[in-house]
Amino acid sequence: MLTAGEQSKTNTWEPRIVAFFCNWCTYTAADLAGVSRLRHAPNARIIRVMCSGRVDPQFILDAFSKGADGVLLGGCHPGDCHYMEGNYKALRRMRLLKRMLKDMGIEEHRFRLEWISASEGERIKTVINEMTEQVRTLGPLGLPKKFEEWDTEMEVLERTVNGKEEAVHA
Amino acid sequence: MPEKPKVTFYWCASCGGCEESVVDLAENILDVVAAVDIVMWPVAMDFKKKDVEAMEDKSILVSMINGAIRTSEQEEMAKLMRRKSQLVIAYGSCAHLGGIPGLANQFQREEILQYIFEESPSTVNPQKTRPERKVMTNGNAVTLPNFFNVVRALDQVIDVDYYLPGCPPTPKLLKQALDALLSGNLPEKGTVLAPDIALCDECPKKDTKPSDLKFTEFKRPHLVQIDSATCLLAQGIVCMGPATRGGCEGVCISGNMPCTGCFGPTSRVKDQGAKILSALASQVEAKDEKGIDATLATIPDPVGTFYRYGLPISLLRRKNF
Amino acid sequence: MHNYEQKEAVRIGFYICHCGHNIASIVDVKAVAEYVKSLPGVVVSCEYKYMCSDPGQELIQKDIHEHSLNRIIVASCSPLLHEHTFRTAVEKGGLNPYYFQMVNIREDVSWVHTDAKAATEKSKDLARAAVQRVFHHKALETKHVKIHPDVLIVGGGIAGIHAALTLANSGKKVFLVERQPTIGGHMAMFDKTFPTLDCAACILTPKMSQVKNHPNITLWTYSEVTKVDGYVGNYKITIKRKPRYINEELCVGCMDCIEKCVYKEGKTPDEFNVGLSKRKPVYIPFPQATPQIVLIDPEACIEFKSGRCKKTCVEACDRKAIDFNQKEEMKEIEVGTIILATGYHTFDAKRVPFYGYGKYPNVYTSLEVERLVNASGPTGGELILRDGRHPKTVGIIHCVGSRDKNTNRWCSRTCCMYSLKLAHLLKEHTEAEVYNFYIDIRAAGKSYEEFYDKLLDENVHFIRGRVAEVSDWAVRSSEEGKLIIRAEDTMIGIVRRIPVDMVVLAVGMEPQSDSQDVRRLFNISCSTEGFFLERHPKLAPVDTFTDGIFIAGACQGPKDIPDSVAQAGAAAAQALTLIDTGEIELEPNTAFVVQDDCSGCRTCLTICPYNAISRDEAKQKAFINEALCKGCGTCVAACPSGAIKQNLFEDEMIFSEINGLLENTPVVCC
Amino acid sequence: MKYLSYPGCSLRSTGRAYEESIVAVFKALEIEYEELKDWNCCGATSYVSIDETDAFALAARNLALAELQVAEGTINLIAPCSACYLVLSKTERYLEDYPDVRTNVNAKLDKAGLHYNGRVEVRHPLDVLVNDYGLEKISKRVKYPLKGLKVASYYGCQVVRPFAKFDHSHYPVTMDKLVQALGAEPVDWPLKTRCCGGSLTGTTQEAGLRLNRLLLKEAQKRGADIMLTCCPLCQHNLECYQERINRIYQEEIDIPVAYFTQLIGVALGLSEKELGMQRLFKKPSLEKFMHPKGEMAHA
Repeated sequence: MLTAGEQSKTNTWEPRIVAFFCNWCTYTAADLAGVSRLRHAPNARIIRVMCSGRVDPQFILDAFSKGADGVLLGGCHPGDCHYMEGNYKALRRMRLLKRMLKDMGIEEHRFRLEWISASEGERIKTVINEMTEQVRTLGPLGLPKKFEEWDTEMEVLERTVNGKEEAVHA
Repeated sequence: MPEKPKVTFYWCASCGGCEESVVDLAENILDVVAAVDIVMWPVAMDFKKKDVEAMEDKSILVSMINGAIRTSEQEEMAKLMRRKSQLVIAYGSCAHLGGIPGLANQFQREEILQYIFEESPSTVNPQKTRPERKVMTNGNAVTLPNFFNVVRALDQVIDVDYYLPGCPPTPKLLKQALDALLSGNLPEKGTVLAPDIALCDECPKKDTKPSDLKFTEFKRPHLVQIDSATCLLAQGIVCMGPATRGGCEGVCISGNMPCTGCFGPTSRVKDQGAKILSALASQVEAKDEKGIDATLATIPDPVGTFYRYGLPISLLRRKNF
Repeated sequence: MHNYEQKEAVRIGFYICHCGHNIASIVDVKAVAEYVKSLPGVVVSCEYKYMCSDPGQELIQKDIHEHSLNRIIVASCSPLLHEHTFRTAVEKGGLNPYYFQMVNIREDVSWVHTDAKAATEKSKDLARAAVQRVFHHKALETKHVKIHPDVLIVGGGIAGIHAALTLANSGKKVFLVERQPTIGGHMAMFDKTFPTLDCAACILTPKMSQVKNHPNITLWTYSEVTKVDGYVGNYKITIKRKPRYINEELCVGCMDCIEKCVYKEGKTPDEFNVGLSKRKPVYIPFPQATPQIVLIDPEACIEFKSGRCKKTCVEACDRKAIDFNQKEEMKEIEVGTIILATGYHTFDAKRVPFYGYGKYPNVYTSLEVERLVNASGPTGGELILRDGRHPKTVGIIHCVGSRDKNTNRWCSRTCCMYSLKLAHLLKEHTEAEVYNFYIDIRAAGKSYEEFYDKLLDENVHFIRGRVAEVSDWAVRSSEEGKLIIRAEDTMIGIVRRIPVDMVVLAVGMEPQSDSQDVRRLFNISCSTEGFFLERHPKLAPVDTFTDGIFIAGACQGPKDIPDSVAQAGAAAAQALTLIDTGEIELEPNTAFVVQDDCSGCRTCLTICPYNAISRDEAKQKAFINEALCKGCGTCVAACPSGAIKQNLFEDEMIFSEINGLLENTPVVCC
Repeated sequence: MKYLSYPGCSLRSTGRAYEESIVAVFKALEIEYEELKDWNCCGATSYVSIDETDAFALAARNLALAELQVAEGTINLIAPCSACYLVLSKTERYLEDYPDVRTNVNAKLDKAGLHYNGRVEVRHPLDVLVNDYGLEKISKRVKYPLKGLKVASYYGCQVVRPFAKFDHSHYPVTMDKLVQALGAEPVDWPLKTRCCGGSLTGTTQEAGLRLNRLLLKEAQKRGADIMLTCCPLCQHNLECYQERINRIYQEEIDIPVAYFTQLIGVALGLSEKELGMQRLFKKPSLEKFMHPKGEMAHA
């Protein structure tokens, strides 16, 4: 059987989404989705944190750099944070991060912040399905592969640019 | 008389400031010259590539390479120096983090060439002439190196033993580094040769920062009258000090300018920009999306602000096209 | 406590659970176990039918000894369900419980995916993430906090009363806070109770006076909780005591002031009689109100409105209990546990306009009828309609604001039974013909079905069908002057028009209108419809997700009196368990500053919601008070130089989880 | 906001007074709109029972044309006839909710070089006037408040069922509030949304008239001076068969039935001709209720 990464090599690419869910609302909602057997796309992998406020923007960038095609962050609705204000901190950070991601050429739909309360199992299904489809439309982000290419630019350039220019001057 | 240890200084994509910083050792440079044998220093001495090629591998004690890598020549030379040296030090922000040249990672190679040779305000080039990579003069072929699409820090090209941070490194840190090298009293490989604590620790304005700081607006240093006695963040000016390694002794801050992050992050941080983003955004006063956006809109260029020196070594490394 | 050196080689035991067929029918557990075996650091990797069973736990303990394991991973259900179970098992096996990590492949995988191959791959990814994560796990000490033995109960309806008495009788100090001027709640308003037809007042008022007189109960009525600080075992509560303008110490409830009020007749709708009668500005909600103390309504009192009243009430009171200058008072108390019994709200019948409530005077809600048939009600128990008539025919419409997609989807559980009860009482009071319009009769309770049978014998009519409308549209002369109930009789398949004199709307039960505010105040959750959310629908029905806070009665969902009382007892028992244990274990997931790394930039100081971070002025560095830290980790995410760490959620742990999830081919970690 | 209008067949035949009064009132209130170019029959309620996909395609052609006519943004398409309103609303909703319906319909539209992207929102003029334009503004523009006029508002079934887009599905009040804004007095009656007989008056007339009669009789019994409708078929049914009903059932029904837009026009002081009043069989005599605003102040 193939791992997700190997699948991408065999051309049956499936979006890979890393989801950071807060323990109290969104992770509980995912549990509820499970208990209610709300079937959804198998493309998201959840990392549980205590609060959306724990999510360091580094985690999101790191996930992209390690090969995630999308990153989902789920927290309690504004005003409902188990830790009073953690989700507001997440919101502030993610508003700026979203802008920065845009400047860095990461498409908008690859990163999503969602407020999902413990009772919204249905929302888990909707959001994961929606995001999987959006990311599927965008195609792979594939940063690890790009890093490899960037690091071997010299060889590539020597082959292509030089070859072409020499052809022109010949 | 035993042979003196061989040392080289080499420059890649850089401004020359790092070379200046060596001279800034002032009278101490005489001790250095007395203690070592400089076998390559393009900015100051007439050695050629073939001289280095002729040396035995690992015959150089240490090569101090400054500048980022953005051309094939730089990559080639870096690899050559690596082969010939026992130790390589990434010297200055560009070699350490990618530096100012690394900001080019927000653009494509062709965009840059087009701007430089056709569009920049100081260019008059109606024929849109571009330099040729290979020209024959007097029967000799003169070639230009390849210009990369991606700017890289030194350790993304070759193995690096130590990092001397700063734009440029301070004479004090250089002196400490040289002393350590010559005495053989070396830290663990991969160490950044500066304190592993953020700049605020040694900031002269440290005591004036309030403990309940909230941002409603960020100000740009050239647009406000800066109070020289007070923490710049307290005045609403984006200062990278909290997310930047100390060791510079706050020279910019003392000059009333905010830290722009040239020493890079501490060892515990993977991405300096993401960290300062997180710290600053966390302290925004507004709670609603609109208010938050309004405050954050006063940082007009997050990438250029938070990754002024570190874009190539950031987690995303460059803009994705 | 914080062990930075990882000298010992990491030896991981990985166990994947079949959970019967729950997991194994979708996830190829063998393949996952086989795959994990190949990962670095893994010494044991196996599958088992039920990991949470005793043999499953013993398997882990045996392997810890035989293979010198120092990290344990179980891939099974949600950590919210069994993390504690496995940590305990690991600890019994001689290992620090925090070397354990759980992988959720049931709620997050097998129960929500249908593609076996994709589910298996996802399970492998999640397992690999855990394997990489546990390399960074550290031995931690479990924190214990002492439980303050006093209890706060919010809400003085039957649930709050029962919980208060249960706890007080077992020797615990209880603070009972009620928003209304009296305890008793909805039950005090009811006439008789189903199915036994006990008089509600007769069984409730003795309990109310027990509350008042119990030495262990501090009763604060006309009061509201305004602030909740602290955490399980150590809550600090601020309570606002609204001014009654009556000195409670002096008032004996003689009610002379009411009689002597300048108003000869009441002008303000009487809350206790749901507006069916009027009360004076100085009043007592009902004769058996507890405490037996009057109060003044400043909205209605002339003295408050103009300052020019003759104040005959003051003259009438020989104990000088009336105090127009009384101010609102704030009380601060410390308790260890809290029981919320804030009750429910009846559905607003005006939201179903085609039933004519508020338009036709003879359309009543069930709660109004409770008062109307009550001997101490506005008419002394005589059934006089708003237009002065006595009804000869009555229609009772079930499920108003229940089982209806347009209003509330849930069944309110009590309406069928109280409608039967009201049908009986109406018949008893008026000998009217009574029609019940129902969807289903839900008489699931001890002696409930028998009560339904009794009503059938009493010749009450039952028409199965949802009522389309109540109108005054008379088509035949026999319908003139009547309210016409139009409904499909689904038993015979025709639309019927039944003219009646009185319509009773069996309104459903809703969350209190401020339930969202209350839940925020106490930091608990609500389920979709707005009732308070229990920790587990079956196994923890009175617990909440916030330790030390329990829920009882209809605030958790529609309930009748016996169920509310049972739940109140359960909540009291849960509180007692905590109090008698004396302390509770807390997750050691607090954050701490590595002071050598801290630059003293103060970023963290500004953002901690609990003021747990302070500045060590001597060292000029931040310091986290572990007792105040709740472990949200927002300071860790904000620390710009990475000088703060959170136990159980260190950066390295999360980075390695990310790496593990996304890594194509396993590499050696660390 | 600018609107597109879809008159539909009725407004060009039996319901001309409806269109004329809409045009006059919109003009007087300065509500901008333009007619949908090249519109076709909505298919009414009958086509859908023959071939659902074809029926949707027929209606959807109008939606696609609207998108062609207005380049971007949400398009508010006004459909005054209840049947048109329902059919277009249903089409809009089904195309939104069911991807397979959307695919099939677009495949058919494709043959005509059309495509529907989901930008149209179908609106009823009653909704537009009350909820977009606003009652307060209408009140301000009223020149002749209709004091003392008792009005039975009749909504019929299709504007609020099954899609209760702007009012309660069983107990709508929009038109009643409008009537109040015009200075008149709404008659509260429970038959606001009961069937008028629909097309039964043309097919099984006995059944149609029976339903019709209930409405007329009750409105009259409750003292209404006039019935208002918002649908051309309802208006036709209620107005045209009163004599026949009186003959068959020995009733004494005599009540004018007008379009709600006509009553707005009267209150705004528009001419009878502009409002198509002459097209009504039973011309309501409203003069005695029309009190110029100044007079009211003195009264």
